[in-house]
Amino acid sequence: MDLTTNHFLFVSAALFVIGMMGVLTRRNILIIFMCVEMMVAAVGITLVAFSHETATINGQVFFLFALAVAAAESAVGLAIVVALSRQGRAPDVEEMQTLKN
Amino acid sequence: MSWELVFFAVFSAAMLLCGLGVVAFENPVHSAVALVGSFINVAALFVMLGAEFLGVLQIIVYTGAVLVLVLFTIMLIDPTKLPEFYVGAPLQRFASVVVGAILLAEIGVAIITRTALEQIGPHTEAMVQQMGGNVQAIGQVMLSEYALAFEIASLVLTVGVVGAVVIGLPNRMVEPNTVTMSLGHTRGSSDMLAAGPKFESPMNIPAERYTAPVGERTVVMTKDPDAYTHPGETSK
Amino acid sequence: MADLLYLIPLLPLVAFVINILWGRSTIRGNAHWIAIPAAVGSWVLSIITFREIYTDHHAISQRLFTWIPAGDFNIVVSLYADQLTAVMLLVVTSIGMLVCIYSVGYMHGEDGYYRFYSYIPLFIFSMLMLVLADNLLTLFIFWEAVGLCSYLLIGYYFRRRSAGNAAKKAFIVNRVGDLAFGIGIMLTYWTFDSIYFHGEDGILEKAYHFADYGISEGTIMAIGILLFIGACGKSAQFPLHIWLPDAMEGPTPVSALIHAATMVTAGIYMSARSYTIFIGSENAMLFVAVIGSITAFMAASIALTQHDIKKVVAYSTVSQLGYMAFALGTGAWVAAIFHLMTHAFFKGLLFLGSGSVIHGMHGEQDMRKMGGLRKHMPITFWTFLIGSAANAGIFPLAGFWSKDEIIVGAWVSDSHYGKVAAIIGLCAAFLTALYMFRLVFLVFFGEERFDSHVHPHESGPWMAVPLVILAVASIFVGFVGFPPEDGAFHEFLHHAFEHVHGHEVSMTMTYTFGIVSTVVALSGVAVAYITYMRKAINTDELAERFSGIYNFLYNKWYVDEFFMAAVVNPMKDIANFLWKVVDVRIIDGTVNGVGTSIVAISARLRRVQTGSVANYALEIGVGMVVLLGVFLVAFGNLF
Amino acid sequence: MDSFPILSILTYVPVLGAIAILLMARGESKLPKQIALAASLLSFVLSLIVLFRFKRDDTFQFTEHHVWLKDLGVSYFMGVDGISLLLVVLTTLITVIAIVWSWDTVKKREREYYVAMLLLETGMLGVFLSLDLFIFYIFWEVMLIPMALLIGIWGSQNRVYAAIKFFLYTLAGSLLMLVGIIAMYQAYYNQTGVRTLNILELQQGAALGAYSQNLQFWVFGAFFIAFAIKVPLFPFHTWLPDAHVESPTAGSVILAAIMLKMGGYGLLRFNLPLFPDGSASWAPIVIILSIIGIIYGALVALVQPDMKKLIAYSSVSHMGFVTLGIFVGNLQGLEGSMMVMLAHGFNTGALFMLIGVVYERGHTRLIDAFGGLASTMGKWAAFWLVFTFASIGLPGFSGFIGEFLVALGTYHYKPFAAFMTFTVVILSAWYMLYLTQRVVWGRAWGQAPDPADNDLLPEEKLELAALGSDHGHGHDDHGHTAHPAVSGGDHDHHAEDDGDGYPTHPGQINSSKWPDMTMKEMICIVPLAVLSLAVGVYPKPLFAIMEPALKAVLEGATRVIGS
Repeated sequence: MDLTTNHFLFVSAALFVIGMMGVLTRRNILIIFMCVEMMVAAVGITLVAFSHETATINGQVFFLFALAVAAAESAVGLAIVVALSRQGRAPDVEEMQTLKN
Repeated sequence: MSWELVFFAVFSAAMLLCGLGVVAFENPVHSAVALVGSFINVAALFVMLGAEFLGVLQIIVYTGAVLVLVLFTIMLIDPTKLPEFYVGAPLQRFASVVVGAILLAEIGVAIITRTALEQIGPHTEAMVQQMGGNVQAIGQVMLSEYALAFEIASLVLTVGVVGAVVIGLPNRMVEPNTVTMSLGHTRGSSDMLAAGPKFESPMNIPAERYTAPVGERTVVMTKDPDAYTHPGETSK
Repeated sequence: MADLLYLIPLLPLVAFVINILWGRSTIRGNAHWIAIPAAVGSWVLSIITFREIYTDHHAISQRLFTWIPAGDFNIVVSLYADQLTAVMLLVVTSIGMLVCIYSVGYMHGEDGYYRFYSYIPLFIFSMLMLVLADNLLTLFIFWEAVGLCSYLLIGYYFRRRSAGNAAKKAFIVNRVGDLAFGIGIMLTYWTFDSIYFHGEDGILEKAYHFADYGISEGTIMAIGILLFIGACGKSAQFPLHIWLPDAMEGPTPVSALIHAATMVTAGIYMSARSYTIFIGSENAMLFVAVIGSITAFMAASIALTQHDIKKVVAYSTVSQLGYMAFALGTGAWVAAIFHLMTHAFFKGLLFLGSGSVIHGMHGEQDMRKMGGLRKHMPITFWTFLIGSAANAGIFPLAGFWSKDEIIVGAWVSDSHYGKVAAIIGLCAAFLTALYMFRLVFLVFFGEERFDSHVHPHESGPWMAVPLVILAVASIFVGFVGFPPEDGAFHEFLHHAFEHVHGHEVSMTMTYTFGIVSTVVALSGVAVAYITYMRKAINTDELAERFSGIYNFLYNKWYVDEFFMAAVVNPMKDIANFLWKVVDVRIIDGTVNGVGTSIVAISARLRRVQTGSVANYALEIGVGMVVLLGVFLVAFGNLF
Repeated sequence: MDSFPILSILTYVPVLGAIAILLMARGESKLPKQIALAASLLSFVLSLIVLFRFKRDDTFQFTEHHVWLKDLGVSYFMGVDGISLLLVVLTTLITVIAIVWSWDTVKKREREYYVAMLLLETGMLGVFLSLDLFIFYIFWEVMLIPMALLIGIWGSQNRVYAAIKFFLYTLAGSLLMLVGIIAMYQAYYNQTGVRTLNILELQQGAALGAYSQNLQFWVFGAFFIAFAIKVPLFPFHTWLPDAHVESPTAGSVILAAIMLKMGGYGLLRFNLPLFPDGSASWAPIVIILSIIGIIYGALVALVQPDMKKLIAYSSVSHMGFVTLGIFVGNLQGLEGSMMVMLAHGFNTGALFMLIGVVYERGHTRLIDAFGGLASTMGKWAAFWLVFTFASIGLPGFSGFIGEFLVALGTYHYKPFAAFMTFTVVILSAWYMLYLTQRVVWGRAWGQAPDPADNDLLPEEKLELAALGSDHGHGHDDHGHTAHPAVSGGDHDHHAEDDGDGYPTHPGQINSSKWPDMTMKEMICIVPLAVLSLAVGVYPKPLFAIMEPALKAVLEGATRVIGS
């Protein structure tokens, strides 16, 4: 049995779902944050795997962009957490319900 | 069974285990450390796929930069205010597990039933070599074919950084027990004026700011239309 | 002359345009100096035209312009004058001219004087175009246009609610006829591929030989009946006559011109113009005859009980129009037109005369408040007497000749109904004499019943001269039809009815009927004399004893009430139902219901917004699962 | 001249005007209306140039064709034929009139008002001129927004409801149309492998049978509902009374005179040529709905208490003739519906303006509030009568020709249908004359009852008795017309009391001091009156323009319907 793209895809799917479970079940914003990063990494694996499969470089480039955006996003997200903590509020998703109704 | 497969199994197992750790650890610091582990393994998988540059980048950006940032953030948070472990509603947890399982199954089915392209394997080798390595290949593509996207990405990054700085800045220093009201705003001004000392006309205020004590509070009147705090929400 | 035919209608049109544009601001009280020359000019030109047709025995036509070129439906407005038209031209322009002159005295100082002298030329123009039309649609246009003038003139005193209502009623009732007329025109077009009267392809030829063109008799009958229903509206035939008595709200000269002499005869003219259609179908003829005789009798009976002088004359008009209609229906085409002509003169005279009475009585129209006016207004009296006698059909005045001819014509016609019609005609003739002389005796004889402050006076020359002219005409115009069925008038007019095969009427029959109708008319006069002069019969007592009949007659056979209850009110109820229930509740309710139900659904869906990020993320997850599932199911091997 | 893009210019001149207003006009100034008038006039003049240079055949002329999105088959394609030309000229003319009308009546947010007006004009012109479904659809939607704003901002009391109703109704229809457009686009592609939205090519496809019967049926339905709402055809008409009643006068005029025509235009331009089979299967439904609409609108108009609503329902009735004429499948019907569209544009537009005149003086539209206006506003009453009779369909005015031709065409289709249709000659006379009787005729405010009136109410008789006998049977020479106050307010003996007199019926408002038509009002009304009369008397030029185009449309469609 050779190593095929599908192997990578399965692994990436697993990582993605693990990350998703974290996002869905944890209350700590920071953890959710990390889980999102994990999901991004999972997608990255898929992209690179396909890039490898099709013998093109585009998938890698895409992931590079994803990385850049993820970095920006994490910077902003963490800043929000800091701002929250400065207001004396917990980084708890259940406390933030201003979108309700 | 080739060595490749063995390495793959080891890396991916470690990656998934660390991932599970991220989700499962109660302490955010532990989660962060697990994330580092996971990402290192992801980087390893990248290298296996012939994307050395991305692997390196993964480690530099995530483990080197982002995670340090996360850890700093964790340190900034008041540990007594850490939330509960899981979300409250049991239905949410249950549904999440079900959705996750189904999604995994669906992706699995999709991967199995996909009509795979013929070439599976590191075929980029030759091309990459020709270009003088993976880094060079990416660089070449990114600065030619994807030049515009590249510029946009850098803009996004810049904006993100600026945004982070703005959000992270401490609030403006506001005197406690002070109500700021703008003359540009209509709401609030009449009742505040009725309660406080009579001004000739609010529009005739000579200075940029006019401060007057009203009961226990201080009313600051300014011509800045955006400066306004509601009486009920005096800054602490 | 052929090239100048257009001038006949053009002159009044010009007068109208001048008066309507500048009458209010500059011309004002001099408006008649625009209208009268135009009317006189038309009259002169009409006489010239008549002479030309009379001497040359052929029709004149003049093409004006293409009006509607819609594919095959190509309508050219052109003028066509044959013998029938020539007679009508003379009638219209003569009466029109005399009314214009008369109105100078009658309408003097009225508010909106210029309006009167704009509408009257407009009417004359429209009526002339109507009789000059060479196809059904152009005829229809001016048919409607005279209706418009009638509307405007009935509503001349627009501050009176009754005038406005009468005008409205006249227009709407006419429109009922127009509906049938319009449908008739469409049927004509799709049947004959033409709506032109004359020529090889004209409807007159085609209708006469309808079988050769594969047209069924039923179609011909349908066209005939539809056209005649149209004529019923305009010519006030039962049951569409209800507008004409109300139309007396207009100034009296208008009643004389439009509602007695000309416009109301348009229906008769139109039926006569399209006579071959009627010839083609016995049933259509029968329909016309029955309606005509009913009208003649009904209106005469109603006229007996009315107190308003103009109402009596108006019902008399309806009755005489009925005569004309049953003359048409029994195939006495020439007689119908002959009666149309004589009637125009004596009925115009009667209306102008009653206008003179009303004028002299300061607006009083109730005959119970008149009496003994003979001394106060002699010219009016004598002329009115002549008109009444003519109307009653007393030898040798105009009405005698024409009415007698109609009755003879009905008697000898092929139709089985002809004899019935002739007898009804004789009955109506008796009633005519009765109500006409009832009017004369009540108004001009007996004691003076008017208030002391009313001082009746004779009218001035503007009004008197036309009365005298018309009286002279009423005496002599009948002789053109002598001897019956063979007179100069027949000689002239039968060219217009070339497909009519006349009946041989023996001299015996002519004399017999002449004597019978004279006796009938004189007995009517005698009864009127006994009742109203000698007071041998107490009319009030009579009315009380036969109160059922009296009320039936006095209330005009309850036709108005019937229409109100059977048509107008139900229509309004339906309209209200459609508006308040169908429109507002059902349709708009559905539309608004869609809106409110969306709002209601949204109010429920709002609860999905829990505000919890985890829930939102879960929803995204569910969406992803579903989408992926759909892709897998639908596209099987998407990847 | 062929290369000169006159159509685009006349379409976009108003937009340029709107931009100019936005850039140049600041604060209180007359500039917005001046610019608006100039732009609309320029557009009008250009449309007249097109009218006079138009060759009377069935081709599209002054065409401009630029490929826009090549892969999608979208092009910028404009052109006129006999059908659209007349509507374009009508549009530019009515817009000029509407802008003149707004000169002194619109007082709030003038700048925005004229911008909306000009954008509306561009939208409408674009709809009539575009020959590519893509830009057609864009213009169709563009036109919607300014109209909704006109109603919603410058309307009367219940304006927001009316604006939203108008907007949603029309939008619902146009979304269906979008679905139809896409379906047809796809079907054409499937058949020919060419992606195009060019109407002419799609028509050729229709002629070659590119669309299946089933597809035609459904796509026809989608288009039809969009246009039926716009026309509006029963039962999609309920937005119309609200929109008319609430919108400002100029808005009502544009709505009645132009926007309603788009439905008819759309049916003529798209439904009939593109889906001959669909037309054949839908024709009975459309005809039945049209006839219901004709009678229904007339009947409902009969009982309206509000003048504008009455006219609005009469529009439903008149526009029923348009849809009816289009689907009876003969030339008379088609030409009739074109004539009805034009005539309705003149007549109903003018009637709305005339109602606007009294509305601006009395601030009410209730019929009961008026009475005897012929005494106080003579010119107004004269014009009112002219347009009343034009609207009734009196021959000699524009209304008759169209309605008669449609009925004639319908007779060929089914005699009974023509009979039902033609009953409207009675009903229209009834409701319009009823309205006239109550508003124009009768006693005016402060006039004493006329003793010669036979329909006096009991209280009026008492009133008259109280006035004394000298007014009852006057001593003047014209006693038979003894109405003491006939000559208006100056001889009115009540004028001595307080100068106002008294109302002649409950709910009446005082109209005795109202000025007659002003100069501006005359400028707006007179052209319409002249046109209405001219078209009624000598419509031949119009027939010459539209007949070739309509024949072409008919040839495509009758292959199926006529048989």
